Amino acid sequence: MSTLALRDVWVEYGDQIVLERLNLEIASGSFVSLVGPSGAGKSTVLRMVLGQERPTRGTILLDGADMPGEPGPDRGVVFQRYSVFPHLTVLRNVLLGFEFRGSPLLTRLFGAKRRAAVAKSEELIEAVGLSAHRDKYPSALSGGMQQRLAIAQALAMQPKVLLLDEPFGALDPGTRTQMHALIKPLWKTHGMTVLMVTHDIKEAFALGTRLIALDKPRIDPQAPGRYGAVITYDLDLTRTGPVPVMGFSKPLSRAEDADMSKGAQS
Amino acid sequence: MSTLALRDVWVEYGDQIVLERLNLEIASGSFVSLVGPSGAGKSTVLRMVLGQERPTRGTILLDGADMPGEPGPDRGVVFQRYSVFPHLTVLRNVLLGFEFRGSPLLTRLFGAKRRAAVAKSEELIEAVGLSAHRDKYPSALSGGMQQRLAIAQALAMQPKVLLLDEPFGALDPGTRTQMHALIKPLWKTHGMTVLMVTHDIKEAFALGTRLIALDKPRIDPQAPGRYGAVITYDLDLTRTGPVPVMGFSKPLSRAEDADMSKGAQS
Amino acid sequence: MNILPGRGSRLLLALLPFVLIALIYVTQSAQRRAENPNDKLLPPVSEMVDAVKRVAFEPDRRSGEYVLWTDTAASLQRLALGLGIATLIGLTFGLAIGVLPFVSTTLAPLVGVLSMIPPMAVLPILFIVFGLGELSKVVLIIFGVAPCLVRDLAHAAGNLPHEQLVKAQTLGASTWQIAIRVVLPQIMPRLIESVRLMIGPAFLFLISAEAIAADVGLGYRIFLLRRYLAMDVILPYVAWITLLAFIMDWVLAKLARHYFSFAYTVERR
Amino acid sequence: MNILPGRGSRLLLALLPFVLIALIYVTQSAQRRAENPNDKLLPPVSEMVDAVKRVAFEPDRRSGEYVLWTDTAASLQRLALGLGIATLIGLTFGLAIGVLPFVSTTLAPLVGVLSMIPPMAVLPILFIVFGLGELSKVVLIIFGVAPCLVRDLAHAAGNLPHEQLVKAQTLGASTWQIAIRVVLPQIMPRLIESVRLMIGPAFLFLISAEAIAADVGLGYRIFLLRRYLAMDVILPYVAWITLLAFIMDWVLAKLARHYFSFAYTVERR
Amino acid sequence: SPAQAAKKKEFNIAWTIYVGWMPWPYAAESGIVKKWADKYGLTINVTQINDYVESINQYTAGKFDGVTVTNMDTLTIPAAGGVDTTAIIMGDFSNGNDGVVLKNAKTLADIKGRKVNMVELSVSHYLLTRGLATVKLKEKDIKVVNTSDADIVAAFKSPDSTAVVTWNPQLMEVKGEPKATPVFDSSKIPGEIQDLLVVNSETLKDNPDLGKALVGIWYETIALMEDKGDKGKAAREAMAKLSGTDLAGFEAQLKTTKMFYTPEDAVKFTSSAELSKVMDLVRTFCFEHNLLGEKVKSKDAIGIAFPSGQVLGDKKNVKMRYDVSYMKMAADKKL
Ligand SMILES: Nc1ncnc2c1ncn2[C@@H]1O[C@H](COP(=O)(O)OP(=O)(O)OP(=O)(O)O)[C@@H](O)[C@H]1O
Ligand SMILES: Nc1ncnc2c1ncn2[C@@H]1O[C@H](COP(=O)(O)OP(=O)(O)OP(=O)(O)O)[C@@H](O)[C@H]1O
Ligand SMILES: [Mg+2]
Ligand SMILES: [Mg+2]
Repeated sequence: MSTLALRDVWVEYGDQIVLERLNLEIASGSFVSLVGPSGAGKSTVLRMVLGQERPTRGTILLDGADMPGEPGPDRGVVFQRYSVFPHLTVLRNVLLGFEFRGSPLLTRLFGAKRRAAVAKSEELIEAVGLSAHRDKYPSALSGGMQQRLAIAQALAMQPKVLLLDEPFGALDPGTRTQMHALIKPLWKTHGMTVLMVTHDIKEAFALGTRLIALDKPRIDPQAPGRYGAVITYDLDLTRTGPVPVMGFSKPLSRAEDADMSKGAQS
Repeated sequence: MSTLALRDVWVEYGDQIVLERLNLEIASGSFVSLVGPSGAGKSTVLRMVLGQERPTRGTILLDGADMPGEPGPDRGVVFQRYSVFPHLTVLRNVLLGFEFRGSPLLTRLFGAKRRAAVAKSEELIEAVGLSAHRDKYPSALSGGMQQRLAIAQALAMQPKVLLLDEPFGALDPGTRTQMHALIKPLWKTHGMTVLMVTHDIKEAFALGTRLIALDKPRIDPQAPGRYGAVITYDLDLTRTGPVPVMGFSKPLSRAEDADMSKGAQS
Repeated sequence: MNILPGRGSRLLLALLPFVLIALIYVTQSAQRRAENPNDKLLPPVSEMVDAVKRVAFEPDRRSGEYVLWTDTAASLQRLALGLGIATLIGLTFGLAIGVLPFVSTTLAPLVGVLSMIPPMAVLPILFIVFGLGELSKVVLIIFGVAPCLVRDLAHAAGNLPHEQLVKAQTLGASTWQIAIRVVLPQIMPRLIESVRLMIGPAFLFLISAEAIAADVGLGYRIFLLRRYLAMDVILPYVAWITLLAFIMDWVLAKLARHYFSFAYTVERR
Repeated sequence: MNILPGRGSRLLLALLPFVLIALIYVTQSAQRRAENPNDKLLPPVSEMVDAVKRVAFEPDRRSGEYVLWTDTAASLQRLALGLGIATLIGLTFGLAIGVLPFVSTTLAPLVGVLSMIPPMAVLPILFIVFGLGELSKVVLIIFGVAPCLVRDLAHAAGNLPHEQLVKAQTLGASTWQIAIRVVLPQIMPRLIESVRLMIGPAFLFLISAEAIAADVGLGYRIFLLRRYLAMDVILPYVAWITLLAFIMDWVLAKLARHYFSFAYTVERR
Repeated sequence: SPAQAAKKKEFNIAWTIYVGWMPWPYAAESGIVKKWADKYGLTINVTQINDYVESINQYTAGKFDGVTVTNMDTLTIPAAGGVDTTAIIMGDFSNGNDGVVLKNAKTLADIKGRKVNMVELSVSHYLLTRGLATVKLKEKDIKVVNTSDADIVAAFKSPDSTAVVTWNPQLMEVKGEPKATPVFDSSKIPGEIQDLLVVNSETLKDNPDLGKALVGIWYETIALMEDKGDKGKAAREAMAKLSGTDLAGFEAQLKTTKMFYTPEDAVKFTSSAELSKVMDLVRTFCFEHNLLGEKVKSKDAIGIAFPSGQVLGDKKNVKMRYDVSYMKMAADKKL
């Protein structure tokens, strides 16, 4: 449904080059895990795909056309830092998306429509285990609870592309497993394209159909901002055969990387 | 150097009981890993030990005396949400602690004193891998970089008690290992008492000398706030013999729990 | 730093400066009276009480009205209208400027300039455009208060974390929806805060307007009585205005804390 | 919502409302002149230019002074003093009230009440206490502006995330150190923002003070000429005041963005 | 404070802009004040206050030793406020400087039912009631809207305003409006609105030199003002400038002001029996409008002393005095 392509994308902040010559083609319906050391530029990639930030150079295409410059309902997001609305209770945070869609002017639902939206919201809240905290404001939630709320909020809208920035980082293993169980069927049935940043390699392998690692291959000690991060690994996790492990697949050389992107363009 | 004791501590927010009858004795110099599901009250325990929050009932003792009601330089902290100062650059964030200590009035260091403080700060910044970002404001740092900055900041002061709330949650495995390597010798040489919340069981075992699990043993579906969390596991990780694994040790019954605390008090 | 005074000592502490001021007044007043038994500048409290009785509870000799109450009614009506409209303007324009870059480039400089024009100095023009009646008084309040509100709210709206707006867009929100469901409720506490800060200036403009042309109102009375330095009435009037303003301030503060409790979590420590 | 107008169209858009206002003025002025050739209310631009030439570039025949400049110098000096002292008061008291619960309980109610007293109504007392010289004018500005600043800054200081204060305490900070190293730098942007919002009111108080007792100053001149409805001088004076205020506003905005860039990351989107 | 009056050397006199008081700033500027002050070994500061009422209030509160003021306001503000006040200079009386102007009207009677913009409880108010009496109208027949003197010209521009009472220079501006008709002015009640220089009686008693110096200053200055030659023109031009107008405007205002250029004239007017009749009219108005104080039960509560020794009202509570002795010294060239 929605193929995402990054073509020769560079991101620079002042002197510092964050991302260098990024070429990436993400097929519709794939679940891409994005890993890499802290500060490599993972969140930056997500922000660009979201439309929140523009690359310094290069283009981003959605289904072959230029990416709309603004974030829209086709792309859902869970930010690294909890981004729920502080002025709304848990239920209303989830409900808000339904209200945006169902009532363009008033942004308020009534009667049957509202009941349906509330039911769906409550289902999701139940799924992320926040039923008991339905009427709390985010400030009264623990860190992990806020993260779960953000997940419920993003999932409620069933976007075509879902961008997750360490969505389960603040969750204990048990809750994390619940979340996996929640997100996987949703992804499968709705054919979403998911791009997830994670630091948990096991999680990256367990959920993803593809794993992409970002890293700085070169560092100039005199000018640490001189070189940016590139894609150092790009693994297809769907192929049959033994599950590939990090060490097994050899890193892409920069030349290969360039070739690959050429191939994709042609 | 600093024994910490929680005696029959309850925490309630309105109707909701968060922590129930918490009894805990933490020996000086121990490294306690605190685990538990999201929302169990781990951060709340930390906030209480910090002096930021007061228990609804019960007392907290430091070295047998009532805990000072205010946070002080004896207790360092890395909050769950990055709590660096947004108006200071990376270097100045770390330097600030030295300035607080070295210059009560102006809070500015000069000459040799300043050079020494800067040197120490830079050492720590180097250790958390932020040298290249010395002069950036926190808003220009990635999530994990902010977390590392907070760690450097807290470690700089070498507090007697160090409270860590998911300090490595936003870090990739590589950086995480570096952080472990940084914190472990510091803890050992300075005899700090460390209380660390983590969701990574491996980390909890690898670093801790003791593991405490918080959880709600009972849930009343009609009134989810009715029962609070208690200590469900309390493992000594220093004893010789095979490393204990979660499943192996049987959970403490509530009666035993009470007994244990009695024993500790006598 | 975290030493919180107890409940009882709290009240005492809060009253302390007022008691001090009252003491200074009483001694100064007594001293002036000792020098000139007819001194009007700082009348003793007893005379002020008499004066209040007269204006509040005895009908005026000439008009038969209870002066204080008719003045208060007239002034409060003007103030409510002026402040109300200014609030509406502040909210809508502040929101628009804060949310829409397009509106911001067009209107922000204008508002910046408008907020700097001293309204008193262009009164003649206001008179011609809005006449001499109630309208011009209300307009003066609006003119004095609204630009400040617009600027403050535009600033508040513009300062919301960008992530929130992006998030709302990903949830399918239109600009309009973001404005009313994301930005508006979050700047409401600031609006109330700003309006609270503007109560003082609003009264100031009201009084100035009433001093310029009026036949009833708190400001009218004060300036009329100033003609013969009747401080025994003026001071109670000033106190009364201050009390009214303080009550409005307090009510707004309570309202904000009640309806927008999410914004006051920091205070709960 | 994120459609940002380009550089060129930006300037055009910003100028648009001003051009409109100028147009309305010119047509209205011409119309009034057509009806009454002696109309003084809306003089044509040419007359205002003449007037400006007279007051700004021709020495006064008697005193040899250039009226506009001596007025401006006198007023700016008063304003700078008043606004400067008010800012200092706002900062120290705002900080103290925001950081120390003890000071807060003692002073916050007082400041709340003070900010509600309309200064104009107690002018006679102010003049008695502070004399009729420069001091009373400066005091009026302080009296009018400082309580607002104190309240706003106390609010800003009190609204800092509690975690930051705790964090500073764990780093060994005393209350004093927290105040100057953690709270102060973070409320500085808000201080500048507040002072910017207060430039308008400060000018207002200045003009009012000068209208009552002065023999030089922008406000003095305006009130002197108001009796004759000499709008050909008054309007350029008003425009000049507005320009001065606007420049101050602009300079403060730039200063804030330069020295406290950390507070303006949201704006950079 | 006034009650602490004792021998002192430095004195403060406040003045406000009005055609009859413009000699004061001119005297200060041209050194006449210093000359006379030096002669008596005094320092006299002449301070401008922009707001007329504020200047009287400040005098009443003790900030000034003397002030320029009308007879009516002397009675209602300092005298009613217990500050014993002596008028030592009778400068002029308004002879058309205060007036009633209507839009779309022919006579004062047309004012019936209109809203009248004026400074309430001022000499304008007094003038209006005196005028209303001549056309058999009562104050009830009109509605008074208190309007600040600085804004009255602008107010009259508004279609809402169809009647104003004011003084110069505003009066001239108001008369210049299209469709404006002056229907009554102070030339119809000559001598009732007097412009004085008053000083605190106790200060004066303790420091008679102050009175002498002030009178000396005054008559030297207005002699210049009257001068038909270049010196006089220059003086009048300076005064015009100081009051914010030009020579023509200033001279037009002078035309409607009956200046007492010589001390002889002033003494004669002040000593005449007419004055007590005038003051009776004035105090009656003041009493009826509560201007003598809310608790005052009769217009006799405050005593007004005249040069003849006659006292109007309470002899034990004389708070306003007309004193011609200093002007006489000037007339006799004894200064
Ligand atoms: N506004 C900015 N100004 C300057 N540099 C920035 C800015 N935002 C991000 N950076 C830099 O860009 C780099 C990448 O940041 P990004 O947030 O994408 O990292 P990340 O891969 O998400 O790291 P983490 O795992 O720690 O979240 C960092 O080095 C950071 O310093
Ligand atoms: N201010 C508050 N008002 C009401 N309830 C609160 C407040 N703060 C925390 N809580 C509740 O206390 C419980 C424990 O919160 P806490 O932050 O200690 O959890 P936690 O164990 O740290 O969870 P996580 O792993 O998600 O961070 C939560 O259920 C939360 O809803
Ligand atoms: Mg990131
Ligand atoms: Mg937590």
